[in-house]
Amino acid sequence: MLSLIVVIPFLSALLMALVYLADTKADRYKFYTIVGVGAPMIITVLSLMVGLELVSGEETIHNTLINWLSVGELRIEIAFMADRLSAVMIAFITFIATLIHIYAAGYMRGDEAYGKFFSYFNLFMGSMLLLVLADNPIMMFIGWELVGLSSYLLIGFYHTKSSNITAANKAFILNRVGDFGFIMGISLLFISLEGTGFTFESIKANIAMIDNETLSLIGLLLFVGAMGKSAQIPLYVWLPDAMAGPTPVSALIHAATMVTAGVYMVARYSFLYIEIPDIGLFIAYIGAASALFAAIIASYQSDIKKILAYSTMSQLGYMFIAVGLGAYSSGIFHVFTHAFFKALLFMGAGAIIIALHHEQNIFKMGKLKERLPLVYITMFIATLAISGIPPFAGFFSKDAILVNAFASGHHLIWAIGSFTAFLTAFYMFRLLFTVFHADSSDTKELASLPNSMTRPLVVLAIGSATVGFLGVNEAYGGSSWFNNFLVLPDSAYHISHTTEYLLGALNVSLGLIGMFLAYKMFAINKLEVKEDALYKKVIINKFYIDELYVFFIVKPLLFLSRLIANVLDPKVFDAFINLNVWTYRKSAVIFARLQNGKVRYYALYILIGVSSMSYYMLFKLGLM
Amino acid sequence: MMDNILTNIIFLPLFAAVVLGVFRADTKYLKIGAMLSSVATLFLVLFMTYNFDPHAGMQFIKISPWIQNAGISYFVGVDALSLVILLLISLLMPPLYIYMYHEKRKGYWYNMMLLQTGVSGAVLSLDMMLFYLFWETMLLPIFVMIGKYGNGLHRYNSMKIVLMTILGSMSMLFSIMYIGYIYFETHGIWSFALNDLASIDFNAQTSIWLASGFLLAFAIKIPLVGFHTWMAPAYGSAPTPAVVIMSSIMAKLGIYGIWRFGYSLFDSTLSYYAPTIITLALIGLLYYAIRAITELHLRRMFAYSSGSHLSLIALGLFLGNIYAWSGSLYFIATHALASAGMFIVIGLTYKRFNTVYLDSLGGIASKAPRFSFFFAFFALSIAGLPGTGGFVAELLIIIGAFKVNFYIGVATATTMLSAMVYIFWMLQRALFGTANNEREYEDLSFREMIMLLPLVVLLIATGVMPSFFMQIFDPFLVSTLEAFTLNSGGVK
Amino acid sequence: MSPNLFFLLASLLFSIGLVGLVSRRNLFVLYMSIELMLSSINLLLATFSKVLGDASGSVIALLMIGVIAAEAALFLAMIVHIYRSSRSVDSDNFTALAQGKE
Amino acid sequence: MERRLVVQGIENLLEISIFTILALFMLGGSITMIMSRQTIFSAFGFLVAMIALAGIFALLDARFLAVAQIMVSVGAIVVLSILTVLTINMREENLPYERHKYKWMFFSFILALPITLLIYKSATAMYESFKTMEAVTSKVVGKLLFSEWVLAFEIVSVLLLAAMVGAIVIARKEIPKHEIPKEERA
Amino acid sequence: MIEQLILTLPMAIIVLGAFVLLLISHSKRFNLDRLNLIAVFFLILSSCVQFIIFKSNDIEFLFSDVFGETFILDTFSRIFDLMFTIGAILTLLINNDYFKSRRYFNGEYFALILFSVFGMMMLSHAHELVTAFIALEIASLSVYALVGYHKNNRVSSEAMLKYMVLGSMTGAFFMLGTALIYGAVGSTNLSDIALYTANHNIDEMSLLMVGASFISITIMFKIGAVPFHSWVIDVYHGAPYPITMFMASTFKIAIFAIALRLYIVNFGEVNVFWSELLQAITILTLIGGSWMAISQTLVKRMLAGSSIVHSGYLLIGISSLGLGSEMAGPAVMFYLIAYFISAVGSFGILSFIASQSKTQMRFEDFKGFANRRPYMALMMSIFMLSLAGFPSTIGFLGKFYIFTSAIESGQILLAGLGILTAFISVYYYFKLIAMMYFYESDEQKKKLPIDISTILIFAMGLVVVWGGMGTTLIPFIPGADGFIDIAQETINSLK
Repeated sequence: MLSLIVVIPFLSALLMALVYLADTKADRYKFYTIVGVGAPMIITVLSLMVGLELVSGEETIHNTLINWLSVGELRIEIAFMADRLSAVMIAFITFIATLIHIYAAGYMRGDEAYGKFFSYFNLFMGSMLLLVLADNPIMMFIGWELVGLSSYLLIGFYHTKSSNITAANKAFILNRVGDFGFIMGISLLFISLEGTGFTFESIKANIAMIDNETLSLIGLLLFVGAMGKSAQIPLYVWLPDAMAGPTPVSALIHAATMVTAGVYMVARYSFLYIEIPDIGLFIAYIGAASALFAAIIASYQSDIKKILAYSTMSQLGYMFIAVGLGAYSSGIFHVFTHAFFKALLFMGAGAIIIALHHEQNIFKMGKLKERLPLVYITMFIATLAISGIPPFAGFFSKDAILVNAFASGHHLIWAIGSFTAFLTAFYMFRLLFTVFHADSSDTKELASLPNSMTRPLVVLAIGSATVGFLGVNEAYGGSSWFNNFLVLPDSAYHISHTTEYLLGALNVSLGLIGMFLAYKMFAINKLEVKEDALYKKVIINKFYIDELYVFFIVKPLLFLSRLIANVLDPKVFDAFINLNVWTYRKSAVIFARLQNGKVRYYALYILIGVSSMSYYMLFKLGLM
Repeated sequence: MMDNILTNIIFLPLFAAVVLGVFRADTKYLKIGAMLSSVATLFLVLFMTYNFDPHAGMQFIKISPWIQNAGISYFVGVDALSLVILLLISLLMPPLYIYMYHEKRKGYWYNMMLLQTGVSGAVLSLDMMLFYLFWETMLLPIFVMIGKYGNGLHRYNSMKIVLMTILGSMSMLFSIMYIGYIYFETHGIWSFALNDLASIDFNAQTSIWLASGFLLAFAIKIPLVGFHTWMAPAYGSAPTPAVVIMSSIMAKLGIYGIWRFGYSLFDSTLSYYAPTIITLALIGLLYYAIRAITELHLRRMFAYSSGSHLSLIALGLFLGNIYAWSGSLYFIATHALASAGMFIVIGLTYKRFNTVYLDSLGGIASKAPRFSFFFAFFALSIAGLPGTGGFVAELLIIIGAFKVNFYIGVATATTMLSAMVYIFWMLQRALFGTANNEREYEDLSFREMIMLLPLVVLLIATGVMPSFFMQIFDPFLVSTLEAFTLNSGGVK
Repeated sequence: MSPNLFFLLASLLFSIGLVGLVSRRNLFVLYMSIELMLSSINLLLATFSKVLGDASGSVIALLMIGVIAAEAALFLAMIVHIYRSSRSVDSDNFTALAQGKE
Repeated sequence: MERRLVVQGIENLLEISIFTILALFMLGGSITMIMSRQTIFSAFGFLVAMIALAGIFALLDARFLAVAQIMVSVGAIVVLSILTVLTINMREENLPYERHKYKWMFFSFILALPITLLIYKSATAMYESFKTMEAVTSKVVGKLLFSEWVLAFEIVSVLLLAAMVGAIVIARKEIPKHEIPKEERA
Repeated sequence: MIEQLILTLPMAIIVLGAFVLLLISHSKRFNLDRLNLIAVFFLILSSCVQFIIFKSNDIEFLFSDVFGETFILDTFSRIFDLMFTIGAILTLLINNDYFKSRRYFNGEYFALILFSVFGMMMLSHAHELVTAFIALEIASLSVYALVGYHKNNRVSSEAMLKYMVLGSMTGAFFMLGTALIYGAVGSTNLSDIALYTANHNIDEMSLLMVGASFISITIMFKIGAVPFHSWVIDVYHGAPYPITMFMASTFKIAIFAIALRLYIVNFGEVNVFWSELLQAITILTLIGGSWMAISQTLVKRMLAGSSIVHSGYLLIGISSLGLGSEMAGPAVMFYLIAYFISAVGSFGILSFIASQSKTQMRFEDFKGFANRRPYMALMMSIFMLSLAGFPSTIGFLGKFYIFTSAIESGQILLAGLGILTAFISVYYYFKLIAMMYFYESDEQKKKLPIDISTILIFAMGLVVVWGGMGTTLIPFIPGADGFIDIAQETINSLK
C-alpha cells in the first residue's frame, strides 16, 4: 500500500508524459484531468487508510519495493516507512494536493501544455511522497532532489518568458546548494555508521556511536539542505522569484508542501538533533532571523504572490524556531496548519489573479469584497488564521511555538517571534484590505471563475478554521492530541498555564494591533509603497540581497570562467604547449637555414664534424 | 561459438567494412551493412553478457600466438570492467547509425566501423601490444572524421588531438617496451601478456617511472586538467558520431587503462601518484565546470562538462574504496549514455538550426516539445538528476570520498553544484525564451525518437535499479580491491 | 731516416686538400683538392708499405690510382657539363636547392 | 767500418735532403694549388705536387708505384685536367671572385689541424722506423696483383667502365631526340 | 670450380646486363620500354639465381685459394643482394611510366643502375677493405651520374655536384681509414682485422681505432647522419624521382651491408670505444633530422629529412650493438627491411604521381588527393603510417625492436629520444595524410590504371601491413615473424 502511494503518482506522471509527448498538439483535457486528478485522489484515500492504520495502533508500517543499491556496506532498498510523523505528513499533503489538483484543473484549463502541467504536478507529488515516506536517508535524498526538479519544471512552466526560467534556475540551483550540504551530511553519517545499516531506524539505534563533534557537523550539514529547501537565510532568495510559476504551483509547492520538507527533515532526524542542542539553537536563530526578515520585506511588497511568498518564508522561520528548540511536534503542527491556510491564501490569490486577468499588483486592485464574495470570505478566514487570531488554526500552532520559545529561555527568539507575529498580522491584513476593501478605479469586467477553483477554497477555509483544534494543548483545555500522536522526542519545557495565557493574550493582541494598523493605513485610502526614504528603498529592494549574491557569487564565477576561457586555457596551458612547439619549429627553421645550398658550407659542416671527432679521439686515445 | 565470440565481436565491424569496401557498396547498402554489423555485434555482446559469470573473473579468453619473436600474442578476454565498456560501445553504435541515416559520404561509415573495431579491441585485449595496436588504431578514424567531416578549425584540431594523444601513447609504448624487456630479462622470453607482466616485481623507482608513462597516456585521454587543451577544440570540431564515441567511450578508455593496466602492473605505485591525481581531478572537476559556464558553443560546453565528469571518475578510481570504485565504474556507463544522448541531441540541433551557439538558439521548448524533452532530459542526466544513473554514481563517489577524507569529500561533493550552473543556464538559453518565428522548429521525427529512446530508457533504468546493473561488476570490484589492498595497504 | 716525416707530409697534404675543399669555390680547385687528398693517402700507403715491409701497400696505392682516375673522369665530365650549361665554375652559384628556395 | 758509417751518413743526408726538396715541392705545389686564383696556376701547382709525389714514391722504394704515378696521375689525370681547363677556356670574369678566401682557409685549417694531428700522432705512435726490405719491383707487384688483389683489380676495371659511361653520359652534348618538356625543377 | 663460379653468377649476370644495355642503348630498335624490360630481365634473372643458390652454405669464401679471403658468401650478403636486386627491380618497374614521361632517359641509364647494383652487391660480399672501397665507389659513381642524369635541369646538375664533391670528400676518409688500418694490421683483410682486434688490448690499437673511425665517417655520410647530413635533402630533391627512390631505399641500405659487417664482426671487440661518439651522433641525427623534416614544404624533401631520422633510429640500433645488446643486430636488420619496404613504397608513389604531372609536389599539392585517387592515397597513408611507426605496420615493429635493443643496452635516454622523435615524426607524416584526406578536390576521380607500377605499389602496401601484423599463415610470404627470422638469421650468419 505504501509503495502504491509513492508509485502511483510517478506512474501517472509517466503515463501523461508519454501521452503528451506522443502528440503535443492534441487536446486531451478529459484524459489529463481524470488521470492527473484521479491519481492524487486515490493516494489520498490510501494515505488516509495508512493514517487510520497508525491511529489504530500500528507503530510503523514498512514496505520494501526492490533492492536499489548494494555496494559494500551501503545496502539501500527502495523501501518505505510510515510512522506517525510521515503519516501526518502524507495525510495533509495528499489531501491538500488533491484540492490543489482540482483547483488547477480549472486554473490551467485552456493552457496548451495542460498535460505537461499535470505530468509535472504528479511527478512532484510522487517525489514529495517519496521524500516523506523514505525509510532511509538516500531515498529521502532522492525524493528531496526530485522535489527540487519538479519545482524547477513548474516554476519555469511558462518558459517563453526568460525571467521565469531565471527564477526556476535560481530555485533549483539554490536548492542544490542546500542539497550539497545535505548529501555531505548523509555521506558523513553513513561513513560514521558504516556497517550498521542505513535506515532511519538503524541510524536511530546506533546514533550513539558517533562522537558529538561529527554529529554536530552532520546536523549542520543536513540543516544546510533544509535551508535551501525551506528558504531560510541565506538560501531563501529563490522563493519570492518562484512565484513565477502558475499559482497552483505556488500554492502546492511553495506554500504547503515542498518548502516544509526542511522542517520535516529536521523532525525526521530529531533523534539526531536532540543530541546536539547547540546546532538546534543555531537553527532556531536562523529561523527567527528568517521570520523577521521575511516579514519586514513582506510589509513593503506590492505583488500579491510575493507577499504570500515572504509570508511563507516567515512562517517557515517559525517552524524552524520550533524544531530548533526541540519542539518538533509544535513545528510539525505549524506545518500542518500552515498548509491549510497558506494553500488557501495562494489559491485565493490565484482566483483573484485569474479574475483580474493576470493582475498581480495589489495596489491596482480594490473593492473586490462585493465582486468576489466567496474568495473574500475564505481569504479572510485564512488571514485570520495566519495572523494567529483564535480560534483559527494558526493561533494554536503559532502560540505553541512562541510559548516553547519563551519557555526554553531564549527570550530573544521569543521576542523576535512575537514581533514577527505582529508584522504578520499587519502585512496580511494590508493585503486583504488593499485588495478587497480599498477603492479602485478599475471597473473591468471580471473573468468568471470555474467551480473547480472555488470549491476547494471552501474546503480549505473550513480546514483553516478547524484543524487547529487537533493540537489544542492542556492550557487551552485540549489534550495535545496531535503532539502525542506524533511521538517525537520533544524537549520538555515546563511553563505555568498563567504564563501561557499571558503569552497567548500578548500574541492575539499583537495580531489585533497589526490588523488595526493595516486597516487604518490601507483599508480606506491605500498608500502605495514608494521608495521615498532610504529604509524603504532598502526594504522594497529586499535589502539588496539578490544583488549581493550576484556580486559575490555570480560575478566571480563568471569572471573565473572568462579568466579560464581567455587566460588560463589559451595563455597558460595551450601557451605552454605552443611555446614548446614554437621553440621546436624555430630551432628547426634555424637549423634548416644552415642548408643554404652552398657546397662549401656543407663541406664545412662535415669538416667540423670530423674535426670534433678527431679532437675527441685525440684525447680519448691519449695521443695528446 | 563461445570460444571465438570475442574475436567475432571485435572484428565483425571491420569485416563488414572490408566486405563493403571490396564490393564498393553504394551508400544504401553501406548503410544497411553497417547497421547490420552493429546490431549483430550488439546481439553477440548481449549473448555473451547473458553467459557472463560475474564471479569468474576473466572469461571467454582466447590466446593464440601472433608475433612470436616479439612475444606479442593475440590475447583477448573479458571481465566485468571490459564488459561494461564493451556493452556501451555496442549499445551506442546502432543509435549512431540511425543518426547517420542520411549520411551520403561513404568514408563516414567506414570510419565508424573501423572505430568500433578499434574501441572494442582496445577494451578486450589483454596483451599490452595488442592493446597498444587498438589504442592507436582507434585514433585514426577519429583523426579522419574530425579532419575531414568536422567543422570550424577542424584540420588543425584533428592534428592537435592526434599529436597530443600520440604523445601520450608513445610514452605508454615506452613503458610497455621497458616492462616487456624486464620480463624478457628475468624469464628469457618475450611476452606482453598482461598476466605475465603483472607477475614482475619492479623496484620502486623504476615502477614510478614506468607508471608515469602509462599515466601520461591516460591523463591525456581522459583528460585531466593541464592535459586538456585538445579537448574542447576537438569536441567542438568533430562531427557528432565521432564526438559521441570520443566522450562516451574513448575518454573512458583512459580510466579503463589505469584500471586494467595500472592496477595490474603497478598497484602500489599508483598510491604514490594518487595524491597528485586526486588533486588534479578535483581541480578539473571545478575547472571544467566553471569554464563551461561562459561557453556558448554547445559541443564545447559539453566537452568541458565531459572533462569535469571524467575528472570525477578518475577521482573515484584513485580514491580506492569500494564505493568510489563502484561509483566510477557505474559513472563510466551512465555518463557514456547520457553524454551520447546529449551529443546526439546537439547534433540534431545543428541539423535543424545550423548552429550550436547558445546565443542564436532559444524558444525551442514552445515549438518542439519532444525535442526539448530529450534535450533537457539528457542535459539533466548529465547533471546527475536523481532517477538517472548518474546520480547513483555521483552519490557513490561522494560517499567514497568521504570515506577517505572529509575535505576530499567536501571537494567531491561540489560536483552536485558544478554541473548545475552551466546546465541550467544552458537550458534556459537553448530551449526557453521566445521562439523566433522566422525559423522552422521541426520536432523530433519517429526515427530520431527511436534512436534516443533506448538511451532514455537505459538512463532511467540505471537510475531506478542500479543494483540490477551493478551485479555485473560487483564481484570484480570486490576482488580487485582486495588484491589491491593486499598489495599496497590501501590508498592514502 | 724515420717514417715520421713521411707521415707528417701525408697528413699535411691531406689537410691541405681538406682546406682547399672547404675554402675554395672554384670547382677545379675542389676537384684537385680531392685528388690531392687521395694522393696523400697513396703516400701514406706507400709509407706503411715500407714500414711494414709488405708490398701490398704499394699494390693498394696502385689500385687507388685507378680509383683516382675514375673519379677524375666523372669529375671533369661534370665540370664540363656544368660550365657548359651555366658558364660558371663557382660552386656558390649553385644554390637552387637551398632551404626555402624550392 | 767507419767508412760504412760515413757512407750511410751521407746516404741518410742525401735521402733527407732529397726528401726535403720533394716535400717542399709537394707542399709548395699543393699550397699554390689551393691559393691561386687562376685555375691554370692551380693546375700547375698540382702537377708539381704530383710529380714530387712520384719522387717520394721512388724514395720509398716503390718504384713501380712511382712510375705509375708519373704515368697515370701526372701523365693522364693532371694533364687531362689541364687540358680541360684550357678547353673550357675560362675567361677571367667567369672565375669566382673569392673575397674571404684566406679567412676561410685559416679557419678551415684550424679545423683540419686535429685531423692532421690525429693521423700523424697515431701513425708515429706505432712506428718508429722503416723495415729494411727489398724495393717493390714490378715483379712483386705483378705477383700480388694477380693473386691476392686480383678481385680488387678486376673490379677497378668495372669502376673505370662505370665512371667512363657516367662521364660520357654527363659530358656529352646531347641533341634532344624529341622535344623536351618544359623545364621542370624536380 | 664450376660450382664456385655459379655462386658468382648473380653478379656476373648484372655486369653482363650492364654491358648488353650499353651495347644496345643506341640501337633504334629498342625503345625505353624495352630497355627497361631488358634491365629488369637481367635483374630478375640474377635474383632467381640468388634464390636458387641461397641455401648453399658449404663455401664460405669464393676462390679462397686465389683471392684469399676477400669475397665472402654468407647469408648476410645474400640477403642484401636480394634486397638490392629487388630494390632495383621495383625502382625500374614502378617508374616505368616516369621514364616514358621524361625524355632524357636512355639505355645508359639502365646500365648505370645495373653497375650501381653490382657495386652494392660487391660491397655486401666484400671481405676486404680496399675491395669494399672500390665497390662503394662503383656504386657511388654510378649514382652520381644518375643523380645528374637530367642534364637540362639545373637542380639535377647541382645535386650531382654536391653529392659528388661531398661524396668524394668523405670517400677519401674511407680510404684514409683503410690506409691507417693497413698500417696497423698489415693487411686490409677483414679476417686479419678481426684477429687483430681480438688479440690486442684497446690501448695498443689506437691506429686501428683512428682508421676505423675515419671509415665510419664515410658510413655516417652515406646514411646521412648529422653533421654529415647536409647533402641528403638537396640531393634527394635534385635527383630525378626514380633515383631518389633508388637512393633512399636501395643505396641507403647498401652502406649498412658493410657497416654491419664491420661493426659486428671486425670491430666487435672494440665497439664500446666509440659508443659515446656514436651516441652523440645519434642524438644529433635524431634531433637534426626531425628538424630538417618538419621545416620542409616539399614532400620529397620531407621524406629526405625523415630518412635522416630513420638513420638516427638505425644508429640507435648500432650504438646498442656496440654496448652488447643481443637483439640489436636483428633489430637493425629488421629496421632496414622495414624502412626499405616503406621507402620504396612512399617514393614509388611520389614518382608515380610525378610521372603524371609536371608540378612539384608540395604538401599543398596533395590536397584532395584522396578524392582524386582514393587507392593511391590509401597506400600512401599506409606507407606514412609505417614510416611513422604506427602499430600494425612493419615500421612499428622496426621501431619496437630498435627501442627494445636500446633499452637492453641500457641506453634509456636514447630510446626516450627515439620515442620523442618518433612522436614528432607523426606530425609531418600525418600532415601529408591530412592533406590528402581533409580537402575536397574539384577534379574528377581518375580511374586507377591497373599496370605494373600500381600493382607493385599495392603489393608493397600489403607487405607493409603484412609485415607488421602478418603471421606465418601464408607459406613463402614472410609475415612479421618471418622478417625478424630473416633478420636474425642474417645477423647470425655474420658471426
